[in-house]
Amino acid sequence: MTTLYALAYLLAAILFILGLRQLSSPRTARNGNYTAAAGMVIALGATVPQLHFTGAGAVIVLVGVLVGASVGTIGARQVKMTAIPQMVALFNGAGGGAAALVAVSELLTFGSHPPINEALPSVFSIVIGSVSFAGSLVAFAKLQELMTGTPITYPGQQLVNGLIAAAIIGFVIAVLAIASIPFSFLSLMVLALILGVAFVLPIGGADMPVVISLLNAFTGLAVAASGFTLNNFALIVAGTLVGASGSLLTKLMSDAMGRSLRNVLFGAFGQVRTTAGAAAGKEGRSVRTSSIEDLATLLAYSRRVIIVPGYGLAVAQAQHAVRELADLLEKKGVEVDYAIHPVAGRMPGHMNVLLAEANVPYEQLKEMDEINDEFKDADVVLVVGANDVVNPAARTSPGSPIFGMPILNADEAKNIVFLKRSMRPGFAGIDNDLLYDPKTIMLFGDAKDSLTKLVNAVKAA
Amino acid sequence: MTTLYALAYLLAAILFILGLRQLSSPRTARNGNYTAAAGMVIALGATVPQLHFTGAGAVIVLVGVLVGASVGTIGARQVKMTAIPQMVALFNGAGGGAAALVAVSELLTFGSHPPINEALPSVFSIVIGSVSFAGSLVAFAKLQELMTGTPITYPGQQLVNGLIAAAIIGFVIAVLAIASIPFSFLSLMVLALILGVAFVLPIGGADMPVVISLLNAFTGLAVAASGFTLNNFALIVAGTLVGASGSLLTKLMSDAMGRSLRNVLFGAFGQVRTTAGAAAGKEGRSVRTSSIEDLATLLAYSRRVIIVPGYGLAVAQAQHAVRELADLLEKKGVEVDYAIHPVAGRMPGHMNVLLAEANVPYEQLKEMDEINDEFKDADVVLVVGANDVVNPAARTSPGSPIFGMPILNADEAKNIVFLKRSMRPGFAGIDNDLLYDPKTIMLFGDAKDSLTKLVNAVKAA
Amino acid sequence: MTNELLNELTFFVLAVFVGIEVISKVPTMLHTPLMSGTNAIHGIILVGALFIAAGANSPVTVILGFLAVVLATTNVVGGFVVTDRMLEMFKGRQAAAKTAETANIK
Amino acid sequence: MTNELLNELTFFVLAVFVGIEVISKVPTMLHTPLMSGTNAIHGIILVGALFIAAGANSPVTVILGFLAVVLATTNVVGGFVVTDRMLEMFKGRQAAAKTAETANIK
Ligand SMILES: NC(=O)c1ccc[n+]([C@@H]2O[C@H](COP(=O)([O-])OP(=O)(O)OC[C@H]3O[C@@H](n4cnc5c(N)ncnc54)[C@H](OP(=O)(O)O)[C@@H]3O)[C@@H](O)[C@H]2O)c1
Ligand SMILES: NC(=O)c1ccc[n+]([C@@H]2O[C@H](COP(=O)([O-])OP(=O)(O)OC[C@H]3O[C@@H](n4cnc5c(N)ncnc54)[C@H](OP(=O)(O)O)[C@@H]3O)[C@@H](O)[C@H]2O)c1
Repeated sequence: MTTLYALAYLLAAILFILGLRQLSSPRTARNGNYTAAAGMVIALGATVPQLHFTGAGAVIVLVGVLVGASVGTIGARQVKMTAIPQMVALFNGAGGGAAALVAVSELLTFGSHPPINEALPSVFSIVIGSVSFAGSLVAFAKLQELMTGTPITYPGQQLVNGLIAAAIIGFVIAVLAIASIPFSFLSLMVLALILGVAFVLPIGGADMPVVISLLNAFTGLAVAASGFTLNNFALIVAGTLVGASGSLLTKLMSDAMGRSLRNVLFGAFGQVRTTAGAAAGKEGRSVRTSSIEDLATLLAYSRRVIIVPGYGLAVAQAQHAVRELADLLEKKGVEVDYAIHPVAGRMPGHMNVLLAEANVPYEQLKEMDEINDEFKDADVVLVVGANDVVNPAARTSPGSPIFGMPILNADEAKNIVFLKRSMRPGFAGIDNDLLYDPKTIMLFGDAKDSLTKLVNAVKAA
Repeated sequence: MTTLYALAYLLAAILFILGLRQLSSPRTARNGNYTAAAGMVIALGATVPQLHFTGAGAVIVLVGVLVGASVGTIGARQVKMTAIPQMVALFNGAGGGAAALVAVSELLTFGSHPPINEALPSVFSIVIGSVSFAGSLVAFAKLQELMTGTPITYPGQQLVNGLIAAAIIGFVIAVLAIASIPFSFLSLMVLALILGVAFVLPIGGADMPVVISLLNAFTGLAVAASGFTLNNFALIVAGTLVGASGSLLTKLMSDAMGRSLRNVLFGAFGQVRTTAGAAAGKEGRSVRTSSIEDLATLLAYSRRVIIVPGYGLAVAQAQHAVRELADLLEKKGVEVDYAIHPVAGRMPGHMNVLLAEANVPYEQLKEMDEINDEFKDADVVLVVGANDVVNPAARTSPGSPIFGMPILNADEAKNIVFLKRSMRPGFAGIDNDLLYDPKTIMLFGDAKDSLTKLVNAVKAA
Repeated sequence: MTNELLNELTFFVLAVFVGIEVISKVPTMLHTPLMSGTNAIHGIILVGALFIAAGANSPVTVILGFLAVVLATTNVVGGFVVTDRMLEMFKGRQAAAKTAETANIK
Repeated sequence: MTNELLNELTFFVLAVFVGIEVISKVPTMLHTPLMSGTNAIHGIILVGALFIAAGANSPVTVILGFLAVVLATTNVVGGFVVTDRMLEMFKGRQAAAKTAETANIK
């Protein structure tokens, strides 16, 4: 019988690996998720017959699963596409919390002098799981705008964080070397929760996807550690897979943004953001605006229009409005394409998902490499709530934080139209000279409003 | 102590994996080989203290290691670069043979009714190891031209091979289910040796690299199986790594040649090679030749020359002569590049290795994708012992065996010069229309002779 | 070191390599779904939570067990469902493209 | 199925994935050195051959053991040396390129 369970866990691990492989390619990604889910069903199916229920145990398992499944399903189904990162953060935090609680329960059963090979992974799981839990909640709060998205820093912050970490190490030693008593490992948990909060507070809201990915890897490692405590193969392998792949993914994500992971996590310390200063310094320069009607005429009589969607489009939920405008223009014989920058928006693939949701046909979505040579032939580039991804400073100003990042060549088009609310810079906090370009027309206002007005004006044109 | 050995084996496995990773990238490949070798040293170092020597045992281990190490070192050091595939075949066969012998020894110690979980991997190892041993020897013989390189087929061959396979299955069942006696498993070994020979005979000499790669994967699996018998972690993981990566590599190799693995292994059955017919059909057409002096003038007064090396260059050992000619032309102000087709020669990377050996500077070697657009600007393309890799039929004749294979655009150059011995086709056995092109000049003769003559003529020009 | 621990260590090491290699060539577009998918996989902690909760026999373990099961189940179920929703969009895209093609043929 | 066999099976499965993933993006140019390098790695069968040969106590096992040790050692030593020779060429190439550069600077 145990052999059967072990084989089931092995099968589950194989399915997880195959699922991950499929998830790495667009064509098979959705199947990959099913494959992994099948692995999960098998692992759980092999677990249930191994359980010895107490009366209370049966009740809490039943109720717990029902509650968890409902919360998970409803949360996952209701969430808006733009809010997916914070939803993932919540789910990830839940996993981290569960890992910490499992480890606490295990330590309770071991008595005050557990063997080191059980106690060590347990305290690891408590610390890492709790950091992941608390950190994920802060990430959620930042993204959901329950709190400010700007980095929260204060003098002496690094010292405070250092002290928390030192206290954690002290308690770890206490549990392992002196006595594993509830006071010690509960203190450990509380301190780790505080550390989790302190870790994420100084990181800006826009960097949250990277942080969530890192915490995701943390949870994986905590789960693997629980596997060592429980001597459970499935937990070890699945947790390690997530820990390893999640770490690499975190690196790939910060690479895609043209930044180092170090800079993402600790950039707020000792570095003054230049947002305000840079924006102020250029106040003297003038920009060109235009009436909605003139813009509509320009668009309607163009041969070729390229739309560059960015973070502001997501915020304004303007994807359907932008599609309406594009459809209208196409009916008038204008050739319309969307140029998707790899890190447009606030999470990788953000724009692809949003535009797909708005049913924009696949062929109209062009990756950066594919379309960058075509901007020079475009009559109008319509930049909707994007900024950094078209900032020529990435090519021209070696001092700029985004220098070296490949950008969309919007500046090569005959006309550039920006739909944004103000002259404020984008995520990178640096001014964009393209806004002041003689070829550029600004249309201030919320992206969705502006687009709706444009649609009406084009209809009239 | 056993823990220490186990950790050493684990470390060895990690080093093997890291070594393989490094081997997959040109920059780190050589270090990768050292990394893997370090893993081997650690695994062997952890093995020696575990051995319990009998008197005879000590002697044969000492002598055996000395003999093997000498043979291996001398063989590996003396072999010419062109002969590397057959050398690898020999070493691979040695590994397969060793795996089979280890399995036979194990079966001898188990008595006539071994537990199935020991006997099954043993017989697997005997069969696969022996096939690999015998098959590698045949591959060696074919490549070393100890026997004909053309596929050896006869009527009823598939039936005979089927019968051998059936007999093997019969003996496997006998060993596992009836009695594990020396007669049975020695018969098994003999039959597997015969199967190995029969398997490789009908495969053409030019396909040997793929076959060797496949047999390499076989040996890996045989070693892994021995690991199951001996309950040795290092053997299981290292063998499996080779088995898995080798299988994929085999597929990648046949892909690079534009053929399916099935076609490589079983293509000779039921398929008539069209070599003779095709060559004969075009006899009426005329080709252009020229004097050495005229050719030398053409080359010396060109602005740009591209050299396309192929299998014939390897056979003629003309790499140094070709370099001499190129250096001479460069001194005269001609821009010279080498265009390397991925499957030029008879093993992947063949041309790179040969030209590197002749000290051709790195920047002059251009991969196909890099140089294909530049042929149209070349005054002369010098095709040295190559044929299929410049055959336009790959682009134009849907019926051709190489149709769809990407080729070098030599036909776009202003002049094309072929250095080969005759009008005979290349490896694919199909005629090359480019030989009859009005822009083409044929210089018949051994590549090295022709080049030496050209060098002298260019010096005089 | 026990034999068991050794084996577990080995599983860990091999899984690290598998995890890293499998991811090493994923396009940016898929970063978010991949993060979400792996997030669902570590919901396997539910297996551990079930062992704890099923055997709960004191008020403390009942509370711990209950919370662990709720959190872990949320992780698993929510993780897979939200990943599927994201990937549905991608599929929808290709389906949309197909519909568009069929429309063109008419 | 014994516990030991189960663990071995697991090692096998994980190693299959590692083996496949590690190779999946190797350039054509390196196919031959890679084949040769993996060929050297399966020379680990020498570990098995040593166990057999060291304990040899009959004419048959002496012969089998001796042959196995000779063959396996040839595989290991020859495999690594020939791979290194091949890769030396590649390195030589870059070194040659460097020398050429230095020469240009003069
Ligand atoms: N995709 C990822 O994975 C990822 C992850 C983290 C960070 N990032 C970073 O995010 C940036 C992405 O560039 P991006 O060009 O997409 O965005 P961006 O540079 O952040 O610019 C977005 C612009 O949208 C405007 N906006 C905001 N709300 C709006 C609304 N309701 N209506 C109209 N406009 C609105 C803002 O200007 P106003 O305030 O004037 O309206 C802002 O300038 C890059 O710097 C990238 O490195 C990306
Ligand atoms: N690289 C690999 O991994 C690999 C592996 C297996 C198969 N292949 C196959 O091998 C072919 C490679 O194409 P390729 O263009 O390099 O070679 P090829 O098409 O086989 O042509 C080689 C030519 O060299 C000539 N030749 C032979 N000995 C010569 C000598 N001593 N002096 C001068 N010329 C000589 C031959 O013509 P004469 O007889 O008239 O002299 C022959 O036409 C492809 O079809 C490929 O699929 C490649």
